[in-house]
Amino acid sequence: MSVRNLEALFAPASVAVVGVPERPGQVGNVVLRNLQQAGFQGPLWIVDRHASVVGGLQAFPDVDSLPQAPDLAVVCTPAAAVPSIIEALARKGTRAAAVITAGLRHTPAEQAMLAAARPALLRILGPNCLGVLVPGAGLNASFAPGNAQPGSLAFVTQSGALATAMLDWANGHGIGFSHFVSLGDCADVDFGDVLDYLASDPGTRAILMYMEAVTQARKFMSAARAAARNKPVIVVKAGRAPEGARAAASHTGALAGSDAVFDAAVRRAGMLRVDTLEDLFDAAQTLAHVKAWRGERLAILTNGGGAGVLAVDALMAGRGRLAELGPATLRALDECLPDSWPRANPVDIIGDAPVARYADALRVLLAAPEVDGVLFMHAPTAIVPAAEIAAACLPLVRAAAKPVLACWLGGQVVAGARQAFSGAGIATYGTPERAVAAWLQRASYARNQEALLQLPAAM
Amino acid sequence: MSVRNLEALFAPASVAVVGVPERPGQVGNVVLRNLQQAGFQGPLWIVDRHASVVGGLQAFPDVDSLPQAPDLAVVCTPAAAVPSIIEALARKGTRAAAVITAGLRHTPAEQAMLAAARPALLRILGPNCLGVLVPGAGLNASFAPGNAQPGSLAFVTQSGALATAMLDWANGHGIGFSHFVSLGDCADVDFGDVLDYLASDPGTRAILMYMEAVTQARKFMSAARAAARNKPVIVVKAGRAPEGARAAASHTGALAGSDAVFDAAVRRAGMLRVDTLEDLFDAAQTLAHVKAWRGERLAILTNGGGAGVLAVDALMAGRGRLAELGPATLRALDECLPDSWPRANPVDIIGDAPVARYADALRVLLAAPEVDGVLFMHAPTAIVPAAEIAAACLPLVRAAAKPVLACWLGGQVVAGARQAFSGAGIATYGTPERAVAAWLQRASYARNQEALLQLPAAM
Amino acid sequence: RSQVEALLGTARSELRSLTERECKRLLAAYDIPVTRERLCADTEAAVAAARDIGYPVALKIESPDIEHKTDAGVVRLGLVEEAALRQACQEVLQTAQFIQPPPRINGLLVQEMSPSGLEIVVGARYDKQFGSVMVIGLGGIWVELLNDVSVVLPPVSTEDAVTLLRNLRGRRLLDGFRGSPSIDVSALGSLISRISKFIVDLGDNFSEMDINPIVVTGFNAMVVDALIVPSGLEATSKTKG
Amino acid sequence: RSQVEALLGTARSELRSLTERECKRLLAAYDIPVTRERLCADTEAAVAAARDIGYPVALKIESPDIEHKTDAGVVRLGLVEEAALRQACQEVLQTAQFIQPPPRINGLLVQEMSPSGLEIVVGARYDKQFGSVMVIGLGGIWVELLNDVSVVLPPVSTEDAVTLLRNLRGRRLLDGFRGSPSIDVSALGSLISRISKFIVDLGDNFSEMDINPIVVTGFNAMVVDALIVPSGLEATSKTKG
Ligand SMILES: CC(C)(COP(=O)(O)OP(=O)(O)OC[C@H]1O[C@@H](n2cnc3c(N)ncnc32)[C@H](O)[C@@H]1OP(=O)(O)O)[C@@H](O)C(=O)NCCC(=O)NCCS
Ligand SMILES: CC(C)(COP(=O)(O)OP(=O)(O)OC[C@H]1O[C@@H](n2cnc3c(N)ncnc32)[C@H](O)[C@@H]1OP(=O)(O)O)[C@@H](O)C(=O)NCCC(=O)NCCS
Ligand SMILES: [Ca+2]
Ligand SMILES: [Ca+2]
Repeated sequence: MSVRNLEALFAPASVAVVGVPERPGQVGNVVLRNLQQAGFQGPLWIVDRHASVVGGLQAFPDVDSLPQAPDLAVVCTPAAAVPSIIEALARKGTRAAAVITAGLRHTPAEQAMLAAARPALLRILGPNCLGVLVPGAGLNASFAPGNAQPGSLAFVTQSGALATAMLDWANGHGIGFSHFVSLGDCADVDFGDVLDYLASDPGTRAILMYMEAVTQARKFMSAARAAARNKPVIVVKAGRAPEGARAAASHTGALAGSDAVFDAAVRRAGMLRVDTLEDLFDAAQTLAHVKAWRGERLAILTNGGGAGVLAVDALMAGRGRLAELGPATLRALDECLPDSWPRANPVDIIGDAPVARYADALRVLLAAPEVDGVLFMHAPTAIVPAAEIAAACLPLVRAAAKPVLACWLGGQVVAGARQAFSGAGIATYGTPERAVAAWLQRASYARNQEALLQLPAAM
Repeated sequence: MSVRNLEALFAPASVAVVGVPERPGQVGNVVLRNLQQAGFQGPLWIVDRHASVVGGLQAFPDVDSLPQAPDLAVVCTPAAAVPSIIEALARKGTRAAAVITAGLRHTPAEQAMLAAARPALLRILGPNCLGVLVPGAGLNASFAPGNAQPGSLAFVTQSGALATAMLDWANGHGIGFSHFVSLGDCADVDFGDVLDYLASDPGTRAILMYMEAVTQARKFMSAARAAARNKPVIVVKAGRAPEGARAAASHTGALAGSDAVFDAAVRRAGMLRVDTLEDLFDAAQTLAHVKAWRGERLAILTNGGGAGVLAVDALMAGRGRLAELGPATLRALDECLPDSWPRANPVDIIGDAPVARYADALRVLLAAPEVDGVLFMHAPTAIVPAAEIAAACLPLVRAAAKPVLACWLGGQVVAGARQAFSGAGIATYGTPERAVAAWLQRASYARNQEALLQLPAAM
Repeated sequence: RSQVEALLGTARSELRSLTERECKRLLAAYDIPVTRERLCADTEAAVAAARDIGYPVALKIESPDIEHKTDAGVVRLGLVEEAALRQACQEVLQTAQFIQPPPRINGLLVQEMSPSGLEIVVGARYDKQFGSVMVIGLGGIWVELLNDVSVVLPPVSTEDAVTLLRNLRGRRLLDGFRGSPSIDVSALGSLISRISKFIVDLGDNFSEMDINPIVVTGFNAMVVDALIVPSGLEATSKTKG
Repeated sequence: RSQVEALLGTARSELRSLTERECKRLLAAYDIPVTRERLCADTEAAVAAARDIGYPVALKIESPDIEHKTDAGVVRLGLVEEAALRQACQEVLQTAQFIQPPPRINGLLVQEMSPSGLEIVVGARYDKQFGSVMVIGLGGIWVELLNDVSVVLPPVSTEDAVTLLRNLRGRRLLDGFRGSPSIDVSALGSLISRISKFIVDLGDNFSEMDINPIVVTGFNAMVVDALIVPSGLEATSKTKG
């Protein structure tokens, strides 16, 4: 149905919660508290048939009694009451409702709800959803057990259960969101709509999605293509395995399309598909940080052969490409490395490397035309503090025309170096495998983007 | 050469450091400080040709002047001096030396060093190693930038660079070690020797190895078989990819054997091979925590369909087996689950599950004969605090005859539940994928162990 | 395009798939090389056709009602001379008589024998969600046992098609394996690109399409068999004979 | 065992691999079914042998100096009657004369033709680090193009061998594919287990062994060709003809 009235959902001027039990922990009560604690600035009303006072607010007995139409209503009543509430909201002039209530899917009540919403173009998020969070706007219209931090990633999910887990996990990892949207049953608002909206939102740097079943594939595809032209769109889609698809079917009530077709669609739309929720955030980091893509040939710089071997193993397992160093590059490296260096990629600068050796070798690789990108790895030694290495190399990495990924192996000892790099916008990983996985994702994203750009925009 | 004199390496009564510069940060200086800070109880001497005072100790000018033979000597002098120092140590009666010095491989000095050690059966760790840590004995005879925490895992590595990174990482994750051994060039002490020693060490619950090249394969195999009969032996071997093998070869100076042959050897010896260093510790957890193995058929209990689908995807991708629930089990689950449950494995107990529903469903699955193990998953909801669910289910899991793996999705909100489970010795993971990977590892380990037990012990 | 729609419309109204010959006629219009062949009313006409086409030939019954001709026993391959052809005509006509329910028979299809070579399969189906979906793979066990295919939304450029071929597990076959000559991969890519345009033009008029095999020998490629099922009808199986 | 060592010792001293026939004799001693065959001095003896073995037969030159017989052009398969056999004898003897340097020729090997069936390959090599290593796979492209093999240290039990077969990517071939009959997998497993014991008994006396193919049809399995390279010698290539 397009982005119509979605601004009421994502940037409401006023909010009402409908169905607010007094007992803390019940859904409507949690939603109210979340709204209050997140510091929503506009008018906030509550509606409940018991005219109780909750969270310092006096409940209105019904929607009709509200002093004004709320932009957004969060509906937390039992299923039977939902259609009439939506009808009253539509009549009042509300433009969006997040329906938390479960159990409406494929019921006459669902149809009645949609029928009541349609004439007024009232948009419905859910039912059966966690709600929506827009931390930058102080909006937490959800019953999540906590708030989100502001940030520039949008996360859109079909699974409410995973939504809560993701939010909690992201908070622990300091990851913030521009929008955090739980779609639930997708009775009205679906991936296509939200993609359309987020594509042109300047506060959203990348769009991450967790999908279980595709609804309205055409609309989704054209929204995805448009969004992917503007910013990275990364998707985890459950149901890779045939058995997984079956489980998704019984969960979402939708027959999952063939997984290979979905893969093809992702490629065609210039999105990136990854396998796990952790990959989703790694990918967001990689796609956002890394410089303009030049090609797949990766050079690996390491102070320990072991880490180099692990990186190469991972690169080969993913059918990636190791740069073959040319004679000029080898000669240049001979100048700055001890005689015992292996004269091949990975470039092992040897465990006793002083700061200058890191910088010199890095400079050579950044200048080498046969190298498209560099994986910079360091394992802690007692010889030189990691922070000094980071300080010496950071200016080079920043000034480089080609992408550099960093892998600071270890924990406390390299925390400062890691911080310095990621703070400067360099994609930084904890293990060789994760860094290589990110490079492979980047390569596959580049291929998909290329395919997208070849396509006429209208298709 | 067997375990002869290895107790002098791992449980020395006295230690000397040879080559101790005054300047902090230089290798011998760091080793001395590590020994002092770790609280080694026995006599500690230093030897240096400059009769300096370092760390409060007066240096002896040479080995001969030492008041007594140290059990263990840590040699940190330049390469040229190593053979004569070893000769002096051997003469004095020292039984083990950790030679940190690099650059000896394939040199006449290496041969001279070994020749000097042999008559006295002085064992040499390294050269080109980080040293050895036995935290339970207050021994940190290494130049690692920090100490290890005591624990029951032994970690043996060929790569010094990764050793430092692992140690740092493990410290950050609260993982402790019984022994932390950097083998370096394996001129004398190698994997076979250390396996022999650790196999019968009661303080070591599992042995983790990072290998780059196999040396003395026969000895290694018989040690591995013997060790794997006693406790889990888990190995990461770099060089899976042909290109990786090449990098390993140029790093270690040894031609890596064919990777598939190594795989076959691991299976034959009843060990477990994993792909990454992170997997190594996950596997150690899994193999240590999980109850007696019954078979591969996994039941998945989840309060969110999404997590269930992700788990099934991972299980199918790894060619694992999903338990097929029989009619009796389905009927028993019907009794305790809402009508809308999908009546299949994964058992989705639905997002609004109260505490009792978790416990009831878990009870049914633990009793089902067609289920060999259970993956218990929970994504946070606002309905019930995770801690209450953990409290209700923990007694069931503890009493269960079959293995249960837990996956508490999220971060802060489930930290207490996660803590309660892992504290009680239940294998606990942060994502469905990791939990399933652990189950698959467990299955493959069980197969390897079975193969081992079929073999006559002598083979 | 209009030809495509017309033919598929007719077939749909007759509740049948396109015959092999109809498919090839459509493909030929897209510059896609197909086997030379001629529909013949009787044995004499078949003999004459074989003389024009040149031995060896293949012989098939053409019937809108027989989708799996090899299974039905109405295909004879590698007929090297007239006598063999005459006998084959007799046999297939007789076999066809015993099929129940009695199929409509358009005649005898006499067909150029393709040389043996690398077999490529290009399939497509119309997905309710994503529209036309194209599948590219190597024939025989590669497709049937190993599911060694690339799936893509058409159209694809020649370059894309080459990449898709190179992504197959059996990709080494493209470069000649065990003495067989390597093939002209970019010519094959261009052929696949043309097929992809054909699939786009099919629009939503079809439910399944199966070009199996395309036989590739060195610099030549030729469609040997093809099947198109109009929309609204389901193919009884994905393979055909 | 002593027979094994003696034969390999002889071969090593002569700087050659075991001939196909020698390999099969050793295998037969382990209850491993091999093709019936007879070494013949001349064409007449070959004709007599073929009469005993029964047509069709295969004909090969036996020479300790020709490892790749098919490549050398001294193999003829599927000879259905005496005339064909006679002609084949002439041809291979003539071809052998042109090989440089002139190979020693033991005679003409007349051999039972195996029926066509599923081809299994069992190989082994003596690894300097881990000792005997055994490789089990499906013949043809499966081994050569897909590296679809299980690697294991011998010996293996029948049960293990079945598991290893079932782990192959082409495992569906074991259950009959496209109309070919399914095979007796546990009988095959037992055969492979016996081969594994043979490999163990080879000890460090060999460097490479290649049983390729074992042809399996329904309930029968038969070693059709085999090669063993004594230790100290390297096979010129891993496949042989
Ligand atoms: C929506 C839901 C949470 C309601 O459950 P509940 O809070 O136990 O239900 P209640 O019966 O207490 O109703 C909630 C409140 O709405 C009020 N209410 C009911 N009908 C009403 C109406 N027509 N107008 C106003 N208020 C109404 C009730 O009075 C009650 O408040 P009270 O406690 O002050 O009486 C529940 O039906 C549900 O769907 N749960 C699942 C939610 C979920 O998992 N969503 C997906 C997450 S991913
Ligand atoms: C061993 C190594 C660290 C020595 O480097 P260094 O400390 O810079 O070398 P120095 O020349 O300063 O020698 C160290 C000390 O040994 C002393 N020394 C040298 N020969 C000696 C001898 N025969 N007896 C006693 N002391 C001796 C020196 O006097 C010096 O102490 P000082 O500073 O008081 O003079 C270095 O050669 C090396 O191998 N580095 C790599 C280590 C490594 O990476 N190992 C693998 C890790 S995984
Ligand atoms: Ca209530
Ligand atoms: Ca010094």
